[in-house]
Order: sequence, then C-alpha cells, then structure tokens
Amino acid sequence: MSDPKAKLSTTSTQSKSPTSGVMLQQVLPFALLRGEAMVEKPQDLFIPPDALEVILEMFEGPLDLLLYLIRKQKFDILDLPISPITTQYMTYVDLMKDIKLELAAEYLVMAAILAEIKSRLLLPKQAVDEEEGDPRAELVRKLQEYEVIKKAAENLDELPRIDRDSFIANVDLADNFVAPVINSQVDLAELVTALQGIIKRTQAFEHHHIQKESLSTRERMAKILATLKDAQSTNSYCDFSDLFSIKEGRQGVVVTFLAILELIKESLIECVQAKVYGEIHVCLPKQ
Amino acid sequence: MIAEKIRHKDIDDEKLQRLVEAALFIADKPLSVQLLKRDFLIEYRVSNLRIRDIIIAIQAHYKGRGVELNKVATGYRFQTPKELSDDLAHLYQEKAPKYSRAILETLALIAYKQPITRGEIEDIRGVAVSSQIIKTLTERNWIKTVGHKEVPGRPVLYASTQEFLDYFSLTSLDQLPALMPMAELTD
Amino acid sequence: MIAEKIRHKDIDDEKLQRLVEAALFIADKPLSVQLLKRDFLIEYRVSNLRIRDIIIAIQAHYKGRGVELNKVATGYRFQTPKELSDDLAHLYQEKAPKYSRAILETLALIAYKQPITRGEIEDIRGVAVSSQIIKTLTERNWIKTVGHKEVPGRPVLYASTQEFLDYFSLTSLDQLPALMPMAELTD
Repeated sequence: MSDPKAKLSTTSTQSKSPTSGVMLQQVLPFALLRGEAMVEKPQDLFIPPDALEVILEMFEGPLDLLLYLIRKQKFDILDLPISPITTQYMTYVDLMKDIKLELAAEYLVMAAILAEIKSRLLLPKQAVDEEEGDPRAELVRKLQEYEVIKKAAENLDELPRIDRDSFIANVDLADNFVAPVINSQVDLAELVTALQGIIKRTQAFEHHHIQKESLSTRERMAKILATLKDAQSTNSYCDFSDLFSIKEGRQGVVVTFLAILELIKESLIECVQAKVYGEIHVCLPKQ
Repeated sequence: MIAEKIRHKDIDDEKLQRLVEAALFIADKPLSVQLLKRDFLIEYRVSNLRIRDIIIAIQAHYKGRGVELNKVATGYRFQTPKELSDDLAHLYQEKAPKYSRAILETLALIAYKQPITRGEIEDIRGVAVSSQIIKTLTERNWIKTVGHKEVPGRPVLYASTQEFLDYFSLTSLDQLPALMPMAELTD
Repeated sequence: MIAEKIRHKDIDDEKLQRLVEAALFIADKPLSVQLLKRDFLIEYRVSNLRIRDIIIAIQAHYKGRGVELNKVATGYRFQTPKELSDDLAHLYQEKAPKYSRAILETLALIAYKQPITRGEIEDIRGVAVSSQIIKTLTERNWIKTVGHKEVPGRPVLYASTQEFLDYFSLTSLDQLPALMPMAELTD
C-alpha cells in the first residue's frame, strides 16, 4: 500500500488534500478534521499534521493497524472490545481515504469482518451456535500470530548486521603474488583436426610431404639441430660420427643419415672436412 | 579439472597458523575447515582436528584486538567486534542498506516458519506480499525455494539460506531470537 | 557529508590501537594517518605522532603472522606476507582460455613439419602467425628454437620438444597419428 510519492512533506500534504490545510494549523488535527460528528477520537493522535500521512502509511496492513489501536488504547487483546475498536478502525480507514492514501483492499475486507463480528455479538446468546464459540476468536488468533511475527521482525532488525554493526576484514595479497594459470588441455585428436583443417584449406600443403614415415626423419633433424646449437654455444663442433648412435641399430643410422641429408639440402647445416680423409665436422652455418 | 594432488607435505603449527590466518583474511567468504583444506592446504597433510585447534588459537590471539575471528553458518571470518560498532559505523551509515518492515516481516516469517508459501505469509501478515519483496530477498541470497506444497496450485515453498545466517552473524537457525510467547485464549 | 565534529574525546592507547587496526582491516584502500584521523578518529583528540606510534606497534605485533601491515605510497594497508604467496596461490588459479584454432594449427605444423620457420608456417596457413602464438607455445614448453635457416633474414627454426611428446604420451614423433590416406598426400 505504500506510495513512494506520498512521503513526509509539507507541500505535498497541502496540495494533496483540501483538509490538510486546516490540519497544518492545528494541534489536534484529527478532532477538527472529523468535527463534532466524531464520537470517539483516538487518544494518541498528538501528531504533527504533516506527519500524519507518513504515520498512516506506516501501517503494514489492517492487522498492523488493529494491533496499533489495541496497544495504544491498552485494550486486552484476549477480550477484544469489538465495538470501540471497530469505530476507531473505521475512523482511520476514512482518514486514509480522505488524504487519498492508496488503500489496500485488505483494509476494507477487515472492516467487513469487524462489522460481522460486531453484529454476531449483538445476537442473543442462545442464537449463537454453541459450536462456533466466541466470534472474535479467529480475529484474536490472527492478531496474536501477527504480533509475534511483527516482534520477530523487529528483533531481526536489531541483530548485528554486516556493513551496519560489523564490518568484514579484507586484506590484499602480497605484491609478489601471481595467480597461477592452469593451462588449457589439448588432445591429440584436436591437433590432427587442426592439421586436416589446413590441408583442406590450402592446395599448397599437398606439395609438402607429410607422412608418417618422414616424421622420424623430421624429429631427428630437429634433434641434430639442437645438438649443433649446443655445440655452437660452447664454441665446439660435432664430428659427423658423433651424430650416430650404434645402439639405435641399422634403422636409426638410416634415419640419422636421411636427416643429415635433408638438413644439408635445406642449408640448415654445414659439413666441413678439414683435411682429406679427415673427420667431417658438422656445424650450423656460419653467420 | 585440477588433478587431485596428494597431500604429502608436512607443515609445522607455526606455518599452518600463518597460512590459515592469511587465508581467512583474503577469502571473500567465510571459510569452513573443509574449504580451508581444499583451497589452501591441498599440498599438506593436516587433519581437521588440527585445523580446528589452529582456529581456536587464532581466535584466542585476536581477543580484544581490532578484528575477531567469528564462526558463522558457512565458516569462519574476521570481522570487527561489536564494541567498535559505534566508532566505525558512522562512516558507513549511509552505505548500510535499510530494509522495510514489509521485507523484514516476510523474512522473519520465512526464517521462523520455513518452509512456507507466499499465500501463508500473506495470510499471517494480512496483506499481499509484493513480487518485489520476494525478488529482493532472493537476490540477496537470503531465501530460496525448496519445493512445492502439495495443495491446489502447488505453490512454491520458501526457506532461508546459509547466507542469511552469515549476514546476521549466526551459525544456525537456533540462534535466532526466541519468538514471543502467545497468550492462550481461554473461554 | 559528515558535519565536522570537535575532536574532544580522549582515547586510551589500547582502544586507539583496536580502532586503528579495525579501520585498516575494513578500509578498501590504504589509509594514511590523515585519512585515519578524518574518517575513523574524528571524535577523538589524538596527535599524528600518536597514531604513528600505534601503527608501529601494530606492525610489530603482526611480524611473522598471516598478515602484515605495510606502508605503500598512499598509506598503510594489511597484506599477506610475500613468503605465503605460493601457498595462497591455489585459490586463485586462473583457467587459461581454450587454445584457438590458430594456435593448434601452428603447433600441428611445427610438430609434423619440424624444423620449420615462422614464414613457412605462414605460407602454409595463408595467414600471419602472431608473436603471441609463438610465445604461448614456447611458454608451454611445447616448441623450441633449434637454429636458423640459411636464407635471407636467417629466420628461426622451430621444433617440438620432449615436453610436447610427454604431454601427448608419445615416445617419439613417429607415434603422431598418420594424417590422411597416403594417396591424398602424395602428388
């Protein structure tokens, strides 16, 4: 039922209701508003006029308003005096309507309930079905139940809250902190798919011999280059024979030999023979 | 995703205490013993009991200091003690969110009467519960749906969350203030 | 925003230390002595010198613990000690994005056509190979340079590494899958 525009403000109150102009100048606006016609006036409405709207808006609903009336008048909730409560309730509801507060339908439903209880209480005792018991019972139970929750909400509001009553410590990481990166995973199939993608895209690729058989040669080529790079960095060189390993057998020797031939063909290495029939030195090309 | 590493390294109490303390300070949420083990101590061989002892030692160490180590629903976290609230709060007063009575009453009903349907909340409060209220509470992660009530229309049932407890620095629902007793209606 | 209040209240050292410590822990930025005074100690009569002494006391207190109070350009802030960075790193692991097609194609070409220059890769792929790709593959230890090709510009030659083979559980390049039916590959 809350209307955000209907906030506490002198100007809005004035402009909203023709009666509020009167209210503003009076200490007891409620009595004046209702005039002599009013039989019972709430005892507690010593409220600054411009606050009236806000106060009325504060009610969370008909149960809340009823509870407010009961507590202010110090009525016994278990022995609810229906007649005066109904009168006061209606006064407030009319007032809400007067200052054009958006009135939730629940308020009118409650008014009807109160009127009904009142009428049943007026019936002679015998006419009331014994089974039904006190016609107020259901309303009283609801009021009590609501009051429990209203109080629980108030208690909840008072619990220490983060960022209001307590603040959470936050500490920065050290300047040298580096978040480690988890490498993403690749499987062999993806690698093959990537290469097949290239093959499909480009004709040029077909001129390159890529086949299983040549891979051992290619691998050996890379190994030889790495060996020669190491040798170069220590200013030494490799003997041709050092590149072969007897342990690899005939197959290995052939692969190494093919790799060396391929490297020479592609000018990736140089073979130097210092003297006739001397050892052949293998090295990376001089700059 | 991350290959489970074997907890093999030993760690002495001093190092363990430093590490647990640091972890609790930098984490952006409360840390349970399980979380501490999983996220910060994965390489070390350390028992839950030992971690709990270390936490008790840290709690003792921070008694009377500028922050204290509190246990809340989802774990432990460092926060400022009650005694400093007034001195610290004025700076943050404007930032502290305020909640309407409608929100607090709805939240109270869900916390105390869970699981509960929106219809049941409306029944007790005597007014409609706006969707905005449910949305706000859901977005704050204070309430969640926990199923449907087997009545016509199968309305959604709401319950409170661990984050709700964390926010109010509670460890469990038992710690909520007791409901006021209802006077018995006698006839 | 906050009206300037008169600094009139006295505060003892213990309370001052608690308050300064709490402020430093909850602030979202480093705090200078001035900021501490303005934002957290406005109600108290306390000198800069006293605040500085308190800060020194706090720094001493946190020596060797899970956090330390450091002075940075704009003030003081709590940070985890450098020594703990490795242990704390677990929580903050970042997952690298999945490798792009460009990276996979480059890697495949280096694996199957090694040794190969960047220019040759570009020729085959028909697009430029960014330095970032080479960097990523080098950092991953999957490729290495094995020399220069003796053509103008002496471009670097790339080959795959032992780590590359290990990663794919291969003992040698022979074990790389054959690409296509041979007919398609021969001209």
